[in-house]
Amino acid sequence: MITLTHYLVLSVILFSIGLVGVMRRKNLLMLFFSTEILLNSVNIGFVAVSHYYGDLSGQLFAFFIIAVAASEIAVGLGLLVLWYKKTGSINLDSLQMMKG
Amino acid sequence: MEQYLYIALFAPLVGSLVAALFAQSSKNIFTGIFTSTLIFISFVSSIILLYYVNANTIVNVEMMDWISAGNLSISFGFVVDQVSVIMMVTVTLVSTVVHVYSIGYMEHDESFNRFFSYLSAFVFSMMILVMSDNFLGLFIGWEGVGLCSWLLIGFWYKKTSASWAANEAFIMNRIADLGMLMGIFLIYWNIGSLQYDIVFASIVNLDIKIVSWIGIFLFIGAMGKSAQFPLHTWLADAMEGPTPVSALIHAATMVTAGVYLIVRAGEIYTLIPNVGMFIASLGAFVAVFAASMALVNRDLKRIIAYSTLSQLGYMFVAAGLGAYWIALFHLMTHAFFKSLLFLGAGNVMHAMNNELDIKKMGGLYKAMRPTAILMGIASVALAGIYPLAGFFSKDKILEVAFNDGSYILWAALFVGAGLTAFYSFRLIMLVFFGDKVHEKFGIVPHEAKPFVIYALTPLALLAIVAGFFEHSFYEFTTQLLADYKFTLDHSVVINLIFATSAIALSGIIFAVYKYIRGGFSEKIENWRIYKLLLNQYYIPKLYEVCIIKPFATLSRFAWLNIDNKIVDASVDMIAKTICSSGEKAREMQSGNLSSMLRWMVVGIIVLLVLAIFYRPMV
Amino acid sequence: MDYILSLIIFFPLVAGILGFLVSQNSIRIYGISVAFIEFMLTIILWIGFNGNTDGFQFVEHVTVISHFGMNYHLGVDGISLFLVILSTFMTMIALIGLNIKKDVKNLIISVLLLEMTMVGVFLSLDVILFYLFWEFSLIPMLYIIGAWGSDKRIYAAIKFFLYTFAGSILMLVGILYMGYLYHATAGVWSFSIPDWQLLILPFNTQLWLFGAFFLAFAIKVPMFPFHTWLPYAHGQAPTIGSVILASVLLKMGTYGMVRFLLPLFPDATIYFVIPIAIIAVIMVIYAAMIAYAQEDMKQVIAYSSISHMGIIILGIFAINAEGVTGSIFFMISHGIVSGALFMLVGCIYDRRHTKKISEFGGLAISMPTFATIYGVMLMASVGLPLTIGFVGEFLSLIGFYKVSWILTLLAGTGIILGAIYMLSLYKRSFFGEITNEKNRNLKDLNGRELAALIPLVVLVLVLGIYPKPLLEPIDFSVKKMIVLMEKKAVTQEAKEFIVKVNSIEGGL
Amino acid sequence: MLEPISIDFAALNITTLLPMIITIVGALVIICIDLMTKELSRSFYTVLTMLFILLSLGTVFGFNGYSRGFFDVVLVDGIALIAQIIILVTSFLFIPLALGKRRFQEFAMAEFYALFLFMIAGFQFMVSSDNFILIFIGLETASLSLYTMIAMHNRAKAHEAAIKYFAMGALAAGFYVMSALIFYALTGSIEIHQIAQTLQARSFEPLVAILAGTVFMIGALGFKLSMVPFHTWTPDVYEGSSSALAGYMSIVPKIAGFVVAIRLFEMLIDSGVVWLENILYICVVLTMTFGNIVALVQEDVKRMLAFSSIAHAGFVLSAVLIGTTEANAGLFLYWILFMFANLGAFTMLWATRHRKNLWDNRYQHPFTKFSGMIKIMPAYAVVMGIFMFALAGMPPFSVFWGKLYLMSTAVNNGFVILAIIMALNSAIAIYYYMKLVVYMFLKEPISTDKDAYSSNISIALKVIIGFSVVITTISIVMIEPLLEIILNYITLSGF
Repeated sequence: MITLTHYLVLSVILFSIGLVGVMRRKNLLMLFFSTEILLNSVNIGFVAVSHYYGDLSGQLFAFFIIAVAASEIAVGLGLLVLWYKKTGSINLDSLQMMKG
Repeated sequence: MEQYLYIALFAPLVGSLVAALFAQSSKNIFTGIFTSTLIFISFVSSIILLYYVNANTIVNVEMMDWISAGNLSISFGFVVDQVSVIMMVTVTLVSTVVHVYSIGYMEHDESFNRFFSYLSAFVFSMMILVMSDNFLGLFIGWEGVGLCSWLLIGFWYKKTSASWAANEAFIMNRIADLGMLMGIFLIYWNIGSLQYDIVFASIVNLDIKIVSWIGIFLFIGAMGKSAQFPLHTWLADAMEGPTPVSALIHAATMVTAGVYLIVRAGEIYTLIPNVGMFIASLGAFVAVFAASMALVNRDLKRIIAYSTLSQLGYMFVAAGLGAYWIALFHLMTHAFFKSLLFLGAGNVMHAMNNELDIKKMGGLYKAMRPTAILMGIASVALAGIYPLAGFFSKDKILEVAFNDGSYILWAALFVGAGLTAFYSFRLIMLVFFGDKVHEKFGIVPHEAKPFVIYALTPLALLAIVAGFFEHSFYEFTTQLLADYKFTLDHSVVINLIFATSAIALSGIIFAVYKYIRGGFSEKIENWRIYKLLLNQYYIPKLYEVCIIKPFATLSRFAWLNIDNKIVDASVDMIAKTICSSGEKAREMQSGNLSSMLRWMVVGIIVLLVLAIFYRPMV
Repeated sequence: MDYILSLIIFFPLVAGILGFLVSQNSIRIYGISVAFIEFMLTIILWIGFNGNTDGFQFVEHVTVISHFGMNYHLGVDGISLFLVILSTFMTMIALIGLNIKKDVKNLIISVLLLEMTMVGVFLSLDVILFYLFWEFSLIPMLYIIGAWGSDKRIYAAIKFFLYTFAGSILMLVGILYMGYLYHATAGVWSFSIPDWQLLILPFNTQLWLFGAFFLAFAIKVPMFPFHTWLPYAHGQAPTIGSVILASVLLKMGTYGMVRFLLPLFPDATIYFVIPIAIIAVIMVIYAAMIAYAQEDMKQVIAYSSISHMGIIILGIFAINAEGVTGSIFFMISHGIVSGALFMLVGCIYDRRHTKKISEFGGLAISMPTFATIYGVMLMASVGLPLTIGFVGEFLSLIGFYKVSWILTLLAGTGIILGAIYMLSLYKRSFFGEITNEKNRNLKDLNGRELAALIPLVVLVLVLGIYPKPLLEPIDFSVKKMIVLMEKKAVTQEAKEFIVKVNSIEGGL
Repeated sequence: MLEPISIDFAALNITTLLPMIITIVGALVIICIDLMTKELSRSFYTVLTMLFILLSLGTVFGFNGYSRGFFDVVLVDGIALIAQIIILVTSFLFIPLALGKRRFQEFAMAEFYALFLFMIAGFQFMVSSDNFILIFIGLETASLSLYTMIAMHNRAKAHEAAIKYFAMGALAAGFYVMSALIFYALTGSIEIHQIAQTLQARSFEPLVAILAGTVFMIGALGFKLSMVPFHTWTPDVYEGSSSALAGYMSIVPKIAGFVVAIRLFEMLIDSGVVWLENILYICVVLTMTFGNIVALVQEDVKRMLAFSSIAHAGFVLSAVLIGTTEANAGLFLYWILFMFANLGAFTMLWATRHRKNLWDNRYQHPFTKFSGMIKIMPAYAVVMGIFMFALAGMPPFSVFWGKLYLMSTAVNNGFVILAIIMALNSAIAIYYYMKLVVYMFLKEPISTDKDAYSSNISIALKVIIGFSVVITTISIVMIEPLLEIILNYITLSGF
């Protein structure tokens, strides 16, 4: 029997994977993927909790997150393209003009 | 009558200010004459006041308020009573003579006008000192004469030694002044007033301990001004000033201010005989101590300065033992003969082109007979030979010591009398008689101008006859001052007089005998005691090594090491620590996106950990 | 006369802003004129001042932030009156003596702004307003030191600014806490000093608040060991900066002590009398010794200021009318004397572009008038009777004598040490033969310098001989304050202390 | 389960949405106009934007008091109103900066203005809701617009800044939704007031889970408020974006963040979650101190201002910690006063913007650039000096009063130690502001070319600068009415 706990654990595991990805990935694209994993892990949680409570607002939230994630990635990819055109690299370490 | 008081007081000030107007212009004989005239006017007023006081009218005026705060209220008040009028007459008389003398003495000096301005300012300060009717007014004069003394010792400011001596005098006096201030504070907080009459009226009600402290503090003040041991070194160095200054300030008037203070505060000291005994003992010690240094010194003015020091010791013995009128009497007679001696020495100096070493003089009698006679009179008076003034006053002091039963003091003074006679005549002999050593140096001595000599005659006259006024002086002053009761038998007194006269005479005769035959052999100069005396018991050296040098070193140390390296550096260190921690914290801002993201995650994790493990009391 | 205090505060501000319109070549006279008018305004204030009335006079009161109890509240009493006059007077004198050509317009405008803040500090009765002027005064001074100073001017300016700012920021917390306490007790917000003076605080609270206020004032004064900014500031500042700094800005600290510490926290004040007096004595002796070791003429005077401020503090913490009145008078006299001394150093610096004592010697030969005025000021500085310096020093010391004779004796060594460093300075620079040929042909003081210095000399002598017109109103206000302190004191010891130090009899 | 939903239109209370609708419509209008003609100047768009902002502001003033609308997700209470007013006024004052003398390509594009209005709408939503979804939508709308606008500056640094901001923003969004999820899982609600009720009813059990939710919210809001250690983006993004936008960013996103923080954290603190209080205490102190000490060592004025804005945020965050009505009033008062000073400072930087980096390879506005400005352009130097001292909290300039009020609040509520720390931080802060003053007033100029300093100055900028100087200087008379208004609004909403 798969209970709420399982979903939540899955959600937390995915979230952690996302966090690790955010911390470790040096490729900008991969970084964006990691953030998507973050958001989607939360989605799983929301849907599961929503189902558990029989309350629709969780699912609503999930839909909004999907929408926001989509637009976010649109902006993100735009920026990535700009950067790639300018520098020919999508390595995070190339973003070090400003520091200190 | 008040107008005489004001004239006596302010005439010197007017003279000083007028002379000051010309201070920067070239020599103008007018300033000399003008100031001298004003001082003379002051003298005349003082004489008139003396006449009034003799008729038992004491003048007391409140000119205006000065300081008032809290319970304290001090005004410029002046009193002319038996003590102050004696001082006024003495001061103005000697001052007049010195002023006139100075016209001649300073005639070639480029700062002639400035000199008279200072000199008159000194007289003004001295008049305030003696005329004030309260302790703070006295303190004004006290510091005022200190200032003028500083100005006058350092008059030839181009000479480094002169300005050094001036500073030394001022600073030494300041040390003593602090003591005096403390005494004044103590009086104020116990009596609530600084007026003499109120203080003396209520001093008897105070605890004897407090009165003792008052006495001690005031005496510390007196020690500085009267150059008592251990604050005596400045007086000898003060001889750097022009000779009239030495005569007026460092012999006749200012240095006796300490004695004046003790006499004035006699009502305090009669309550505390222990302190009085201490004063007397110190006085006796200084009398011998200073006289011993005068024995070997070769500097004309310094010898006289030590002699002054020694005589001040005598006065303190009298004052300390409660014989105030005798102290005052000796103060007066001493003023006459000592200033005469100094002014004579000034003539000699002029004649010798400012040479001071008496070993380089000799045989001047021929060239400067009037001066020699005047100095001779002064020296005889100083030695205390009947019938000159010094005999009467000095002998009385020895009598007091004996009367008091302080035989040790008496013995010291007795020895001192012999030494005094010896060094006085050593000086006379070396300067005026014997070989004309100065010829070796190509100096042609010449006598001073006649008016200078004439100016000195009043002093000479007084040095001779002043002693005969002893009785009227006694009658006059004891109207105010406590009487001193002699309990000695007449025969004892006679014996004492003979003894004293004998030792004085033998001192003179020994000196004449010895120096007529060329003096002591050179060998004596290698004696340890001679060196000790010549170096003033190494006391200036001691001060130099133990106080002046360490003070300078400590000051530099405090500045460079404490202030700069500790206090300031610790302030800077705080700033630097903050800045360097900024530099450290800045490393967090690596600009690398990965590490920035990591910081965020780390932040979350740390907070999560805290959420689990940190449980404050809810 | 109703708004004269506002007029006095804001006239320099308006004049300063309008000063931007005045052309460079007329600005000096403009500055002097403004300062003169301002000085005259304060003289009118003095004439209108009633020396025998309780409390503050010419009070103005406008609510500014009612939620917060902040008011535009001005007033003057005997304690502040003469400090205001001193401020305007010294500003005028400093402007007369001004000898800077570079960017003089900016300088004069800054000085006028500074004048506003100084006057504002002394006239404010609202603590927030006081704090406002107190802090704002740093800005023009920063500019004056930093822009017209000598080589290390920027370091000095920053140090001055940061140090004093850091000190006073804690006072702000204290002020706010005090406001909170007042609110908690009285139920209304108020930051007005007369209101606060009526507030009785428990002893422990007093201790903390005392600390917060004291630190700010101690840094401003500056007290040992917070004094190190001062030598730098003085050493680097232009003459006008040093003059104003020494004569007025330092007095803000001691004024604060009299105005705040004593009446607001009587018990804490009395609790701290001895420790503070010990610091003050250290200041007197230590600063005097360091002054003796200095090689720079200006630094000698800077350290001498510290030494003298020690005696002022001693007088304040005597808590008797003699001491407090004396210390207020000493503030004024020190303002005049140190201002004059800095100005004199400025005169020689203008001629020789050095302040090193070893460069001088024999100046009395080439510049006799200069030497004379210097001598007068020197004597005033060492506290010779009949000069202005004596009255305050004497009263401060006599006041503290009642508290502790031994500390007074130690502080009294200041008069000896003062003579030592001042006379040795004078000897080294003025006496002796001319050793440095550059000093041979120096011009004596010119008309401008004399115009600035002669009034100071006259004041030094006149107020030394007749200080009564100043002492009387000061004494009146101080006595009132001490009565208030005694009423307010919560501990028995404090009450007894106040009674003891204010009564004759029993000493040592 | 599926029933026809019938909603009374009046019950929707659509007027609560009016201010946002106006800005959104404005944005759409601008896009439409752009579709029709490409020849309109930036001044047209700027003024049009200003007009829409004014309209929106007008409708905001129409509200007075607490009202809910649009399925009860929109909450227009006092702090929402005051925050909206601040957002709109700030926007109104910042958008004219587009009218500098020099032409920057982003201002030539109509999209910029549309994005600007969208962003405003996003922030408006964010502040006027206590629903996690709507807050999220508002946050993301605003942020996405902002990322784009930063990137539109079209310099390598701007791109870098945008990417950094974006990546971190995405992570923060993840934190935000995670926090929402946790609270949702705990209470079954995504409305803050309901969450509060439920939690209180359960007396905050299980605490660990609640704290975990709070932690993620601290992360998400901390990012917006640039709270240590979530602040790392701030200096880089400020440096990369144009001064005009940087200045804007230092005000508006933060006020939106503060409003959410007030709604959530104060609820928790008031309910006695001591943990949060302590953690916030630490964060406040850390943020203030870190911002200040790193600002000390900056070489560039803009970066220095970035760090200083971190410190200011930390300072103001203390109001959330204290949590009384007075404190909240202090927060808004401070922020309004800070806004004027900051507006002035960034506008000054904007005005001195030169095409080339004349003074330093990397920085546009190194301190050395301003050396001796008093000699070259005295009025500029004085004005800049006023802004610096205002930011430093020097009386009598604007921020001082905010600082005074906040510190007083801290003292009044028993946070004396906090007040002392705030005071000490002010003492540190004065140094770096003064550093610029020192450069301007005390150092010798390195070039006397006036144009180098005024290449971007225009009438519009002058007006803005003049306006902020006046407000900054005479703020003492504004405190009373401002406080009156703020307190009025805050007491309306019961915070």
